Amino acid sequence: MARSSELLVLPIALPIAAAFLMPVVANVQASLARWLGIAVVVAALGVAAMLAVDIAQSGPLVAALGGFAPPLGITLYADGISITLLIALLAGGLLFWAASPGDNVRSHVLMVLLMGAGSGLALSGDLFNLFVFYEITAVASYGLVAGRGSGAEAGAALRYLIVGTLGSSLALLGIALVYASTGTLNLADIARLAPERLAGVTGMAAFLLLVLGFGVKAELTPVNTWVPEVYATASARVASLLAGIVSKLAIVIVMRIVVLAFPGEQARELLLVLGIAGVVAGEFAALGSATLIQALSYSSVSQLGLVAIAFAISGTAGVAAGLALALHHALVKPAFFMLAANWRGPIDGLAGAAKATPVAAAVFVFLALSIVGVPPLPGFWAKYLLVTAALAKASPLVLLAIAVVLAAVVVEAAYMFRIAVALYGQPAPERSGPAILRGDLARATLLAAGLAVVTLTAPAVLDAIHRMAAVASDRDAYIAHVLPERGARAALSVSVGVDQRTERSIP
Amino acid sequence: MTLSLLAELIVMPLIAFVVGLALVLMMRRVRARIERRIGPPLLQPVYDIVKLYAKRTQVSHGIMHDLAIVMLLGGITTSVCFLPVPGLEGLARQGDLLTLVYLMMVPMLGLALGVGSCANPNGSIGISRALTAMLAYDVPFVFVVIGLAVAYGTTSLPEIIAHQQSGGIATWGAAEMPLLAIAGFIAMHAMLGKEPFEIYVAPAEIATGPMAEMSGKYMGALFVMQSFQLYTIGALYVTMFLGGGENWLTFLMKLFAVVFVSVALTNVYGRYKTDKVIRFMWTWPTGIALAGLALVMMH
Amino acid sequence: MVAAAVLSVVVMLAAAIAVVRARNFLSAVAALSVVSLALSVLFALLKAPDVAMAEAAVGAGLSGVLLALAGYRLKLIGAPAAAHRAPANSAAALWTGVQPQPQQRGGGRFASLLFLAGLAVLLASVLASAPFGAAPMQVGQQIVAAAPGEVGTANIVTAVVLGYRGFDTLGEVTILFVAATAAGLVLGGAGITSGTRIPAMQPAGFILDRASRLLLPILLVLGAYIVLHGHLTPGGGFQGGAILAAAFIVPLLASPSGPFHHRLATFIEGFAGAAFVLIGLASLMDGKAFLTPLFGKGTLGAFISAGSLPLLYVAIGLKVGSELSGLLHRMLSPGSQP
Amino acid sequence: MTLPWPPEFISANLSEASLLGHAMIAGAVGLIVIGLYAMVVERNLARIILGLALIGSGVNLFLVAVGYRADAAAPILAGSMAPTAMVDPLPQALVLTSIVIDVGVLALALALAIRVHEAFGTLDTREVQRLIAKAAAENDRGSPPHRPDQHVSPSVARKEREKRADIPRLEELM
Amino acid sequence: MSLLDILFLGALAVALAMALLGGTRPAGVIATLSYAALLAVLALMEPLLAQSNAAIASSVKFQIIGEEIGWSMNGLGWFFALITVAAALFASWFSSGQWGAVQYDMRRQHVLLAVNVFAMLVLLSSQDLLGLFIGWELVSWASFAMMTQRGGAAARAAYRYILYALAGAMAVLAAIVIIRAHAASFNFADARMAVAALPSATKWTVVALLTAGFGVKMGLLPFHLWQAPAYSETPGASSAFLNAISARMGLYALIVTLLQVIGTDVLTNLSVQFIWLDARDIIMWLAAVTMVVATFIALMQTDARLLLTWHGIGQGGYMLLGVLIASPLGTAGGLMHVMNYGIYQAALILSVASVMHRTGTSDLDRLGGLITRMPLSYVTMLMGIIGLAGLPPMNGFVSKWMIYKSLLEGREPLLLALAFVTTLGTILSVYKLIHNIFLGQLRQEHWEIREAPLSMTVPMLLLGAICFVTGAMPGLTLQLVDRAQAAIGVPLLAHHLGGVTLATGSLNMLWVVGTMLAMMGMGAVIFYLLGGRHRAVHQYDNYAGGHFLSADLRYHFSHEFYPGLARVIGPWYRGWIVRAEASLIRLSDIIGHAWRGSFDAGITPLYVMAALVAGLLWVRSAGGLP
Repeated sequence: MARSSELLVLPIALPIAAAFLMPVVANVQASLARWLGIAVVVAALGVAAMLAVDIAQSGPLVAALGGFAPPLGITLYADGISITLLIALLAGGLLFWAASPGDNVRSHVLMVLLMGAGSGLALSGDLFNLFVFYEITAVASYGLVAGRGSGAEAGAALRYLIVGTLGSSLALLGIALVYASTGTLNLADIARLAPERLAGVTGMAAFLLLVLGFGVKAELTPVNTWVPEVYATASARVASLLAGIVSKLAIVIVMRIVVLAFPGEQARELLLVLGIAGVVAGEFAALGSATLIQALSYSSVSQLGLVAIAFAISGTAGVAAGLALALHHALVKPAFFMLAANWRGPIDGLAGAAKATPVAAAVFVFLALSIVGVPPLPGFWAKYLLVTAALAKASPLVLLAIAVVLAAVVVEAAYMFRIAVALYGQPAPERSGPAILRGDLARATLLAAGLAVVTLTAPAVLDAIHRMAAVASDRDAYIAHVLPERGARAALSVSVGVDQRTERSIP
Repeated sequence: MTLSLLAELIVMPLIAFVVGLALVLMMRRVRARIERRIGPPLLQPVYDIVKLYAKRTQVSHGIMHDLAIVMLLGGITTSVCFLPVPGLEGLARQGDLLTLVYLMMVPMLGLALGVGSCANPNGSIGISRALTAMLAYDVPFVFVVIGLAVAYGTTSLPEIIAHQQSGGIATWGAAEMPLLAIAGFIAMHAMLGKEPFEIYVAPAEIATGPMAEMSGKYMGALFVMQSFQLYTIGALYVTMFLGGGENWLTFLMKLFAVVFVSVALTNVYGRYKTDKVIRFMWTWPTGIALAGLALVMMH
Repeated sequence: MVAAAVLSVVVMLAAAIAVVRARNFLSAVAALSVVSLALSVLFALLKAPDVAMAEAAVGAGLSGVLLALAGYRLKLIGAPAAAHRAPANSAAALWTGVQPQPQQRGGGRFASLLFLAGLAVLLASVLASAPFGAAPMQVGQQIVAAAPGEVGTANIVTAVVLGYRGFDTLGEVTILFVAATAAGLVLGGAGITSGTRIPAMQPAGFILDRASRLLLPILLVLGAYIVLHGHLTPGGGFQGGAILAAAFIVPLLASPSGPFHHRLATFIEGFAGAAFVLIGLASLMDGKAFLTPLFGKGTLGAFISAGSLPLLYVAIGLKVGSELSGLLHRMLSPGSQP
Repeated sequence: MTLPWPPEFISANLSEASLLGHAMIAGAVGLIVIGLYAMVVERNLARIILGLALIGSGVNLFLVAVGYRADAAAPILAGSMAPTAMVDPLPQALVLTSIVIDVGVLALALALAIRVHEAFGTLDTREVQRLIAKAAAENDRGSPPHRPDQHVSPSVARKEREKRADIPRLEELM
Repeated sequence: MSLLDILFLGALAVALAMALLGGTRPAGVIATLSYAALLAVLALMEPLLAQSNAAIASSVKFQIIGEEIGWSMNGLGWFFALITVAAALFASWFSSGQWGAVQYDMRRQHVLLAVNVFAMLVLLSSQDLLGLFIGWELVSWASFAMMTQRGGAAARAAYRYILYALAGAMAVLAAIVIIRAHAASFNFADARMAVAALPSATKWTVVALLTAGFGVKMGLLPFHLWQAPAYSETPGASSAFLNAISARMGLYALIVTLLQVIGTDVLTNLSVQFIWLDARDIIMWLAAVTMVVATFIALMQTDARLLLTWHGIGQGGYMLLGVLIASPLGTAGGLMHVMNYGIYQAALILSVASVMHRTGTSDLDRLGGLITRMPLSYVTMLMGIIGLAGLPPMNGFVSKWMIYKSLLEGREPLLLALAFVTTLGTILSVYKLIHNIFLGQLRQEHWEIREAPLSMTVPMLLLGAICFVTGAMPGLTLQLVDRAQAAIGVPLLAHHLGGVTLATGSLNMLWVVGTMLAMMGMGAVIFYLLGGRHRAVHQYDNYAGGHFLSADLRYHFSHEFYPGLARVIGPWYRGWIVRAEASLIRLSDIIGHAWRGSFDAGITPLYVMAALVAGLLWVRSAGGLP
């Protein structure tokens, strides 16, 4: 079984290598570079699928890079959640390839790098390594948002970069504080030392900085001010990738940090406050928004707020609820953006869209029903998990969170169905409803079909999510996996032999 | 047992009709006396009805006009049947006070439908005022009925009479519940539709209101209804507050006494405006009835 | 040693304040370079020679040049901005020809100053909560002990950079590549619609032209040396690469229309990056973990030692050199080369 | 609420190491705060980018300061094999990466700033925000942004190509 | 394959059939026949439900995240299902003829009707709280779809409805999750035990949430604004269905939760500290006040459909009152009122629909005198309004009488007074309805209209006839009510065909109706035989007090029908709740605008600075000194 833990690095290394080679290949033949990029991502997806099968059978995979035993070198750790997000990222990337064939080869390079860095985010088990891949994802997304380089897109990318870089500096400061307290960067090692080293003021300050840092991409409250401007300006595919998948990677990192490094109540309280603020801000802002894209951007802020609330709840139930909400949002939001790309302009200008494109309107209503949480659609089960998980620990703040979550449903229905009613309204006599591009419609319908399949197999999917959450929320299992002979390792000062590999231990 | 009930079906209306005519005669006699004249002969009400029925030109405004009159007559006579009279209370056991209250509304609805189909705005205005007046006087009446039902613990009229007769005058409704008796009297007086609550006939303003299009046997039917109405309301008051009739003599004496007082009052007052009727009815009698109800609820 | 530290901190903070307060963008850039220099001195005092060199070469040097070129392109430096000159209300503005920065109202700035002072105190107390000078070195101690044996480099930082945390370095190189690509996309960009051609800078005088050509070989040798001795002495791929980039750019700064063959730069950049990953994959091929140092470690301190690490540093040196020079050149000449 | 100025902070022994430490932390916090001040107060995007660079340097300084050990040598084995007490090499590796990241991001920021300046002619954040919103609004009114990848009928594709003929095709330039 | 499965499959089959053949001519007939078939299946289920807690289980079961969801129909569900399918049958029968042909999209109406029926059957056979909630949401969304058919004003009314419904649903979700947190599983028995053990504060929250949640659908007081416009904007046949049964789903859910899960004993000893009211009293007073307010709002309406839908809200209050008394008489009265109301409300709505079909309007100020042209619709409306007003021959009187008696026995005089006042208000407003439409002067433009086609009048008349038959022989309905009462666990009421014999005053409708018919026969004899022959005259030939009338001057009184009453109770109509709702909407817009303003990437450094200061202060205060 040692064989597959080596493959863990491929979804990261292959795309990066291909990215380096693509400009050179492009000098030879432009479209060849694009196909190389896509081929590599498909290969990475294949590897990811293999790994998924392996993990499903026998638990998380650990790979020590450079052959150095975990606390020294960098380790990759892949459990159910990270592999699922990896597959979602790669599949989403292929589906929403943000660069069209005619574009400059650089856009394809950025896309391939986004895939590679995203895989790094999903798999890495080292705090600074996460920061590096987070930074690559950030820079790649600035490039993709800048897209064709028109004034507005460049402006939005620049303002997004300023917020992102400010966040990254804070994250780095947080990592410095964590290193100052624990002296190590490996997540398992930090988890082991966390109870006595990170519980104090330094630890909490580090957590605050890390949450603000990683919060930029995870659209958490004080640092999600870039969301409406970027999603309105960038192309729909970039917006889908950012809102749908990259934000989930970032929020899962925050979850890992909370579960492993800061298991105390104080950290969860902060995350809960940020989550509630995110939901309230997102919902109210979306209520009176003028255009569909604006409503969707604010709705994604509130959905991420919900995921943050879920992850702030200790125990497997919280993680399971958060994961369910995240995966549901990852499935629904890109489809919404595909529709929003064609339904631009003020909301009441969309009248007659249902007559012009009945399938698109039906897909919109189906997705709106799921995101509002109408049983038996998956959206309902996700919200149900959140409410039951939250209710298990009835502190006043959590009760406020439940009230906010339930009120959010009504507000969500308010703006989603204000749009739905507008879609089915009668158009002005001479104007017919807005048309929709075939490609976008196909993608939206594909995702809606995916949602339908999940609805039918809801029991199985929810059990799988529960299993993944159980693995992810178990700190001791994580430490045992990554640092198997922890006791012996600490005493032994020098590890012997260059080619010593870590056997993946059977849990 | 059904045979005696069937017999009652025939006897009760006749008694009611005869006593009703007598009451109408008394009413017109009292009015005459107050205006210092002798008043009509003994059989004047009978003559009026026969004259109206015998008219050759009978003007109808559509089938509904006719059916409404039938419904009117049917309704008033039904409510009469359910009033217990000394000796004949079998039928009264099948329905109770609540049923009776609702049965008394059926003729009102019948009259309304008939007048409506006459397509005369004066009639419609009259009916709208009649229904408003009904709403006005029924509110205190409802409190009175509830008070009574709670006090006696039953809504079956024969039981109520039995209760009142158990201890002579001391256990009469009026003695035990004076406030309810007063409020009941005011409400029932308004039910008669005479001054000061005669807003729906109002000859000066809306040309006798509902009766605008009624002539011949239609007017005759209204006369019959008036007589039945006097009898019903009088008998109901007697049953509720004056211990019903131990025998026919006492029953009739109480009946005539009640109607005499009510009729005497009508000739002294002018006419209230519509909203004045509502305001009056919803303040004084309702207040008294509520006080009575509170007293009843105490013990 | 403490006096030098306190002095350089004071200089650094003064320069930082100058960056913010400077009315003229060029003086701000200069101040920023001063901050970087003071910073590299501090790094040296903190016994981090590698970082000092990197900060000096990349921080003070390249970012200074980058900012200056950008300032030029943004018409914040030099070009007599005739069009939108606001009425110069102060002599300095008149003299430097740059309209005064539209500052916030006085009150707003005072409030933020006060607020920031509070933040400074809080931040200081939090950062001071970790004891200075007594780093727990939970992992650091093991690396210092194991590095010579396991990786065989004299410069332990290089052992960490390329050995223990080689994956980070791969990420870091990728970041530089991504930034360069994105900048290329935006600048070389298909999106250029507005035809504002910025007048090419006037060619420098004869002396500067000749002197810069003379500098080229010296810088090349220096850069190569630093790259090749990365595993022995402080410095390595990044610092050397920066110097190589400077080597190509200095003559171009002197004569902007000079030849710069982008195809070669892209070629070097691509292959150097790919080489780095391929070395990593090679160790993966024969069963070892990704990026495991290959070949024998050789004798410590010798030129040929520490297996494949020097090769990695060479790859990084070439990549950083070609990338930064390509980036600076694109900044230099508007929109001609993708 | 306790004083933000902890008492033992003042009475810390003013030994040589702790004084160096206080200087380093003062430097780091100073840089960060000044950078943040620049970003909050300034409205010109170029100046904000400078603020970013300052914050980055401040954080790097603190990161290296974390790895410092009093009276320990630099992590370079000078020929002689006897390893004396060394400073922590790990933060130095991290800062190396962080410095290169800062330069990369700085380069991209400046490229974007140039692009914004060329397109909008201004660098004031509020102006840029207004112009972005205006562009988004115009974009909304127009037909959905045309993307070549969706299968358009040949006639439409041909018409599209003529329209774009004036902009030099990038591939030819490469 | 239990009968319940057949029922579900049948409902789905109807939906499918309507989806395929909805547009064709015979669609209405097919729908009516299939609903009749469903009715037959329900009839087959009746003997199985005889025992007290018998239920017909469905073979469909779900096991999801550790929860068990199943469906089984007990007597209560069966009773409501009967009314639902019957209402659907009459609705599709009404739309099978000319009315359906002239509709904009009849296929969608048929499909949505079938989907609504299926959703209601799922709700009515829910076996546990989670199944109840899922069924509840399905019904809310199905009726939302049905309301948006006409677009424009209908879409806006439906949009307002779905927001109210979702707010209610979320309250319900909160309640069932609170219960689940303390119970072993979702099924009603465990829930009942858990609720009994809850602390009183949580009990109050659960009761408040459930009453508010399900009260929204029933239009209880603070949430009553949405129902009238939403139900009246729906096309005629569907509006009849919605009015007849859709609002009663709230009552079913309230019975299941308040009576079976929480139980009246828990409700009664949940008392408020200082005043003598307990939870049950509060809900009953809420229902009573809703009755009065809704009825007197109906009195003031000038559109026939709005008038009837406002009465729907009022009548809902009666049913809730009856059910909450929880005495055999009260529950039987409440449940019987559900059926009676369903019958005469459907008849009324269908007759208004036939008037609209012919004249094109339902505005009371633009109708009048239609009795001469549409006598059958007039007869249906007459029977309907007598039922709605609760006057003797019709069934409405029986159930109201039982509710009054139960209120009397439950010693609730003030509630009884409110009930009486509501009945009086109803009589006034229904007379205004029938007078303004059918009586008075016929308008010039309605001169040529004909009676509605047979396909519309037959179902209406049949409904009217059922009203009369179940009024005359209430025993028939009471047998069905017994099944529901047995399921609730309330002791059965001793009744016979004619009504109820109680020690404290009994009611025998056979004799009451018999006497009325006899007396009317006698009246007819007197009137027709004794009096002379009468001749009908033209509507213009009437007494105008010497005032000369020309044909074009419309000599008709219908606008502001009760001026005196309006002057007295006019000031009470200040519409506090409407203004509260409007200000809530304005407030949320303002907050929304403010939040959108805050999303500006430019001032993020300010946010970060503030967050850092706040965060670090929080860290220091919570974490103590370093």
